[in-house]
Amino acid sequence: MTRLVEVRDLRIEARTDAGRIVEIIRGVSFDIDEGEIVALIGESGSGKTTIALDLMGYTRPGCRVTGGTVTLDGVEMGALPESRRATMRGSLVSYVPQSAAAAFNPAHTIMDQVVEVVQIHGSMPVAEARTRAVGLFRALALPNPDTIGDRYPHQVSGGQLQRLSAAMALIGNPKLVIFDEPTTALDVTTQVEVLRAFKSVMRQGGIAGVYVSHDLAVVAQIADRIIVLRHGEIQEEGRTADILERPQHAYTRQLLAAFRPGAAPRPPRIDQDDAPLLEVRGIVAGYGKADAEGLPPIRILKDVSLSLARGRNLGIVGESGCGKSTLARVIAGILPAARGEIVLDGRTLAPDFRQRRREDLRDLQIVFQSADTALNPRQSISEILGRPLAFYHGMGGRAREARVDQLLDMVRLPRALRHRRPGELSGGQKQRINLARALAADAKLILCDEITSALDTVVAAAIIDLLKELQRELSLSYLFISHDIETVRAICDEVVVMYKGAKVEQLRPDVNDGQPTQPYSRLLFSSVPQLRTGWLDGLAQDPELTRAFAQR
Amino acid sequence: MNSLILRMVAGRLVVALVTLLIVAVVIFFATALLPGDVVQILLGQAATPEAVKGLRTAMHLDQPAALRFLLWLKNLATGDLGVSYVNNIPVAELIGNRLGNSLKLAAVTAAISVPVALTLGVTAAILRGTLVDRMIAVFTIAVISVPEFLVATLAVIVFAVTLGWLPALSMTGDVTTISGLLKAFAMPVITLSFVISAQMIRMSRAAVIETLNAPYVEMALLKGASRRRMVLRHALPNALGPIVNAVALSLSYLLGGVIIVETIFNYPGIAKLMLDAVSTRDLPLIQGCAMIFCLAYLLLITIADIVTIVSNPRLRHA
Amino acid sequence: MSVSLSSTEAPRRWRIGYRISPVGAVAFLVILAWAVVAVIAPLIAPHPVGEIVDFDFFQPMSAAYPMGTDYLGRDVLSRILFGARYTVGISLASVAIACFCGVTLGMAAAVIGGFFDAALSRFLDALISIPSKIMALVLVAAVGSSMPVLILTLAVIYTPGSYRFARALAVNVNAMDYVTVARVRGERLGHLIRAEILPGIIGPVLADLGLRFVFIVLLLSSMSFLGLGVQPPNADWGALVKENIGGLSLAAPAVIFPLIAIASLTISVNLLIDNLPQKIRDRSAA
Amino acid sequence: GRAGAALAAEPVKGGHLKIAGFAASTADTLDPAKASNATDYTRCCALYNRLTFINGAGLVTMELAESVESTDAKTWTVTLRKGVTFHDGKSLTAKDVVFSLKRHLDPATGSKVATLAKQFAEVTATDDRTVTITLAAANADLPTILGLHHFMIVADGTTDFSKGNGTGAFVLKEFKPGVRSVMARNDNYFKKGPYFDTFEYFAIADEPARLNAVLSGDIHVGANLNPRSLRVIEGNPSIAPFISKLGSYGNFILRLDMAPGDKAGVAEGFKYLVNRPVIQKSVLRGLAEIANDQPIPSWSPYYNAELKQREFDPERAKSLFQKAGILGPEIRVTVSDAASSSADYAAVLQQAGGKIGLNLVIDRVPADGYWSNYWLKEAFHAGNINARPTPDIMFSLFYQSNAPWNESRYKSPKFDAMLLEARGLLDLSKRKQIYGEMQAMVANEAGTVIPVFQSNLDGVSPKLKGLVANPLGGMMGYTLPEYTWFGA
Ligand SMILES: Nc1ncnc2c1ncn2[C@@H]1O[C@H](COP(=O)(O)OP(=O)(O)OP(=O)(O)O)[C@@H](O)[C@H]1O
Ligand SMILES: Nc1ncnc2c1ncn2[C@@H]1O[C@H](COP(=O)(O)OP(=O)(O)OP(=O)(O)O)[C@@H](O)[C@H]1O
Ligand SMILES: [Mg+2]
Ligand SMILES: [Mg+2]
Repeated sequence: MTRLVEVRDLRIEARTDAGRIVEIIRGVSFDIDEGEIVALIGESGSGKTTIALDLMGYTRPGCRVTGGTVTLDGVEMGALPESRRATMRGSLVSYVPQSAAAAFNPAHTIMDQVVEVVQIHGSMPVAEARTRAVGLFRALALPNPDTIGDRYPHQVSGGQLQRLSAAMALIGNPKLVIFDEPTTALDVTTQVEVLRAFKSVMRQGGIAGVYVSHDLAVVAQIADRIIVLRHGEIQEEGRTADILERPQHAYTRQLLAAFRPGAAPRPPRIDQDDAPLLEVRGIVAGYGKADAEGLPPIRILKDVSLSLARGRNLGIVGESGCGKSTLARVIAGILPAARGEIVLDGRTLAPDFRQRRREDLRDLQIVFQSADTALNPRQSISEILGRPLAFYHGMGGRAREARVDQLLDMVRLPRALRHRRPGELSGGQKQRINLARALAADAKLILCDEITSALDTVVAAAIIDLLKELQRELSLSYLFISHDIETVRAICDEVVVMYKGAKVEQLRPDVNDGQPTQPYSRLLFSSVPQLRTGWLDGLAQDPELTRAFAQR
Repeated sequence: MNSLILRMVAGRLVVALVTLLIVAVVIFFATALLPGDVVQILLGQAATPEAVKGLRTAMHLDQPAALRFLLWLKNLATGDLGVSYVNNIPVAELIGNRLGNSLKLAAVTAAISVPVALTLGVTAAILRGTLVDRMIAVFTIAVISVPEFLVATLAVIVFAVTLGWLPALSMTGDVTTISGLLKAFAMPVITLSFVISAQMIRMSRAAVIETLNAPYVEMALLKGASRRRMVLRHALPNALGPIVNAVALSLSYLLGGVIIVETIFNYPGIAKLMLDAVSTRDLPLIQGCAMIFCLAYLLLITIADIVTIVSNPRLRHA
Repeated sequence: MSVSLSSTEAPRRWRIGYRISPVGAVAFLVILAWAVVAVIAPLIAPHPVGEIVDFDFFQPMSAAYPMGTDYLGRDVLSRILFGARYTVGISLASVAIACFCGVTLGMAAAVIGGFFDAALSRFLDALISIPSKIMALVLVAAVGSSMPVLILTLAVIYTPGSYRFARALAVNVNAMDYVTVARVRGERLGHLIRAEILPGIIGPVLADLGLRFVFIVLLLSSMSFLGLGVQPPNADWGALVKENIGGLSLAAPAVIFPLIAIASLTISVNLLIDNLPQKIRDRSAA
Repeated sequence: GRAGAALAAEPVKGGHLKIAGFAASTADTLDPAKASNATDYTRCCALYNRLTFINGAGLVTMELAESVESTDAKTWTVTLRKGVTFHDGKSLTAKDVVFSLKRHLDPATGSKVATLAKQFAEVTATDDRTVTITLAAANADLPTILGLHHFMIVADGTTDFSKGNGTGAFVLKEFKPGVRSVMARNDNYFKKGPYFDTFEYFAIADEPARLNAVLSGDIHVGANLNPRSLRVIEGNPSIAPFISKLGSYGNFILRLDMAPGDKAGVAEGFKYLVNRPVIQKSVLRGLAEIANDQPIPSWSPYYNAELKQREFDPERAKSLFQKAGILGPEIRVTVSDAASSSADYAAVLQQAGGKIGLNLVIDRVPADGYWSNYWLKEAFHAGNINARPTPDIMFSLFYQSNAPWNESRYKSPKFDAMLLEARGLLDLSKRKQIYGEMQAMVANEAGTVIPVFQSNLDGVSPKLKGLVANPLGGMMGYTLPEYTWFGA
């Protein structure tokens, strides 16, 4: 096996706008052989994305390489002129960005962007690239693989976009693919298919990979080796099985321990007779200009009803693209429902948030799935977090500053971050800011759309603990949208399983011990990856079920 | 998508008519507010009260203004722009010829300056912060800081008087050869390009820079795109809305705003016609010219608006 | 070495709280110098603005008349110094008004949308379609000529363009998720346009402002020829160029120096805009 | 000298003459009655003829008329020249003359000389070649009046003037108002000439552009150049100056019926305060003659040379103003680009005023509409008067008590009586004496301050021969196309 990547004593630092130096990567060295898949795991903000990008000879604005070398396929990237680097990017090494939402150009169709790599490098005829792209779409379990490429980025769901960006990276037949958290927005069933697709494509092409992830179970399935990072330094490195089964470093052990918090059963309901905080009845909603009956041409939600009691949590799980985010947007009033009723705290809310009262808006906060697009890139973190404080609570001056610091502490972020802009944060850091902003409102109900998907196990566990603690203190309620079924089960009193815009079933801990009965739910639950190498390869799903639900 | 644009164009057409009507009313009454009327101005120093009264009656101007306006509107509905008060020539005839000239000049200027300006603007954006960028900035501002009449006069002094390469005047009426036409157009086109390019250069630079920071441009870089491709294919389409608006605003100047160029190069265009009409209070002619300008402007900005929407799928599918 | 450098530099920057580029600083100084000149012109001008100091005209530069004399034999230097009041003052005031109104309305139209947007857009389209000559003449006839009227006229003439451009920019920003987040928070129009939209369009908007400033400086002189503007014997710089245009073929300083004055001001304004001081967010000690 | 040399050379036929005037607009007309500026006059002079012609020396000669005679200055007999035809082939008859003269009385014509024409009590065709004009009152100047541009002879019954059907030296080929006109030589012309094959006229409103067009050889005549351009012209072999002394002037008008002009001594004070040499040298660059607050120039046969020239005397002005009590408060003078150079005149006045404590504020108003809205209306404002061929016309238009354009509202029954008396006199020396006295009255009593008479500067190609200045206006009284030719 020949060596593909050689990283030696890499040092990268960032400069804040006051000229203060922040060391991001402090002397990292590792190698990757051809066809080998190496996972980078570690704390959110530890420098995984930074290293991954540097493998492509690129550092984000504000950062610069201060030492060390990166050698890719025998050439030292740092010594190359920009034009030569450009010829390598996409053809030799390609990248699946952490935030797919931000990586797609809103002005072009998805297909145009997927085949662009091939166009740039002229490595294959465009027509052939399109066929190949459709093949990849199918392999990645995307719905309507033949036509999804004609849509624009804002017309597909978060998870769909993520898979599309993976297709974009794989289409050019590179020697090395860098996956930066490529399955964070995927439900487990889809994830299984996607991982399989990754593995087969990479095995066929002898493609090496760097797989950045915090999901240890996924890493266990796909990686040959694991590198554990923290604070910009390598903590431990070794074969996947070794790391997972015999971790040496204390931090690695911590990471593993935090994986999948035991589903501590929630105390039984005491306030059974309490009026529900949120009731959603018969929601029909979708996209496009409404027809004569007021119904949208693209109907996403088909008669969804659910209810949530005060101080309780409701989880929503379901396939990527089934309408979870749409449901959250409908409840928040961003996408007014065509039919149905939303009742919060006994009051019927107007379908459009513009007609809602200010208190209602405060009481119901939504955390957008994509933190990248939901944070104003022009505002500093303290402005972003300070605004709801000033707006809802009239906080100003020192009080507000102090509360901002508190919020940062709560989401486990250093206070020094407050001066930065979203562009200067890591993916997981942005996600936490996004959550902290919703917390700042002191709402009664928070709609959490994938709020831990970009977080390592330790931080994610801390965030979950935080949410629980807040709930205990303030009797908050959460509507918890996530693909991470274990986490959902860990904190939710009830779980709604959705499929193609409809509620399949509502799982309650007191019914059937919280186990699913519907076939789709069973498939979903059985697809949760295990922290065991080879689980994926050995996974034998009920063929009948898979067939039934493969027509997405 | 096509149906959306059709719907929008249709809607705009209706709105444009309303806008035109508003403009007509406003201009009519603004002109009425102007001191002096056509008769006084025609008679000039000879405007004794009885002479004024006599001529007014003879020209049927003693009817109430509102009635004359309605009459004018009625004729307009049948496509008749009326007859000039001053020389009894149909307004359409007066405008027709000169509008053609103006459009010719505008088209040539636009054809040259729009691509050049956008190229310069985008180049400046690509090379932001470099010496080239700064040079382009200083140069464009310096160029528009020089008043138009000075650029024109200087061009005449250099190219016509001193070097004798080009004619000092651009009367294209007698020009028959292509090279003659080129010569006649050269100086007005250059002068006008100087005037309108700056806005396009600066605005396209600013708009492109704004989008160059977007993460999808970074992604394009990671796909191996050249700087050119990043700017042209990824940044530019997202900056198109503001850019076409800047272009539309710049081009709208080419009809009504070219008065100085028309005067100095003696080019018989519509801007001077309008000015004449205002100074003689020739209401039908003022209205006619104003309608043309307004129409041209509405046309340009409607195109700009459509491009804005078409270039942004989020708006297009809204 | 680099450590010591950054540690000596850093505190000074923090005190100001802004990072200033040298180009921007020079541009700012030029503008400031002209503003000062505008105020103290009577004290420093060697001659009264209307005084015919020499029977000859278009005199070259000399010790007595450092910038020569104009078409009437008046001292060009003095006229430029006095002209600064009008060019700097009126232009800055009207461009500020035009851009403030245009940009605010443009953002508001983009955010509110619907009927408000359509009505405002059409209204301003109609406004822009009224020839500025008619507008200026009507205004002089109706309210007479005075500085406020002049400033307002110039502002009115340039507001629609500013509006269009700002609206086109704001429409794109308005489609972003973070604006939706702010709206869902219940934010009012004022905050939406100031904090969410404006920062995203400020670059192009300022560039637009810089250009409009140049246009206004030049338009000002046409206004005086329409009788709405600076009254003789005073003249703004554009008018100085215009009245001395006859000296162009004689390469008279009387036409060149006002031009240099205009260019120095307009280029400075635009360079300052391109190199505005940057507020430093990170105030924490290293 | 110039004129003599030009006359000596033998005219050559041929060539295409290009002239650029200073103004053209849609108001351009080929109707002589409506003609209002150099553009119209030049075209009309090429297309039509007058009964009489005022030559370079200011003397009346005959053109279409063979003779214009009267014994009492009241009834005049005009005998027409034989063999004159219009461009359309019709020959000239008395009917055409009657039609052409009577038109001015109809308000619908919009004639510029309706006031002058009012004295035509009767105009009749005695026979084919004789016209009898009976005046309301005796007027010895009728032959001169008939030499005015507006009294050009058009064909009987003409209503559409866009064809330019006259008896003149050129035949119209193309006419686009505000754009240009092209004419060709009239080969049936009753006089010698013209010499050019064709002649094109248009306007370049921008003065530097007009000058540059002559310099670059694009045109042969650039009319009405700025005196300041003399410096460029003089050093340049491709252009020659053509200067015409005219009786036109720019003035300041103090209405005697409004403050501050209604106070005794104020108008007189301004007459002392205006620094004529500065205006002559600085504003008009020497292309001017110092005037003496009265409208008759020194080259007029009626000029009163005895009248003492008023000098610049600010101290005297100061004491007059002090007496009138106008020092201190703001005094507004309305000027405009419509009255050419008036802002500069005012600047000179303001500067002198500032030294004696006069707070003169200049109010520049739009050129657009100046004549109908400000002129004659403001208390203190600028005017601009074109030369008139006789003192009678001048005085009756601007100084007679009930004159329509009595700028300063000068009212003097004595003056009115003298005007009437002189008008009827056929005796030249007697008229000269009365007019001389009237000049003194205007200079001392009227509210008009007339600093200088302006000369006209045309820039012409050195090729152009046969130029003779004419007091009626620049470009040889606008007849340049007919009388000049291209030399070698
Ligand atoms: N421009 C910048 N200025 C200062 N610090 C920066 C800048 N860009 C990134 N950082 C910091 O660098 C660190 C590494 O960022 P990176 O994106 O590589 O983290 P990551 O390991 O990918 O984290 P995550 O899992 O959350 O995506 C973070 O702590 C981040 O805050
Ligand atoms: N603006 C739009 N126009 C048309 N279709 C859209 C639009 N936005 C989303 N969709 C479609 O609606 C469906 C539901 O999207 P939604 O974002 O609610 O999915 P999701 O359940 O949140 O999925 P994920 O887990 O991948 O985020 C998807 O199939 C998506 O393609
Ligand atoms: Mg990352
Ligand atoms: Mg989603």
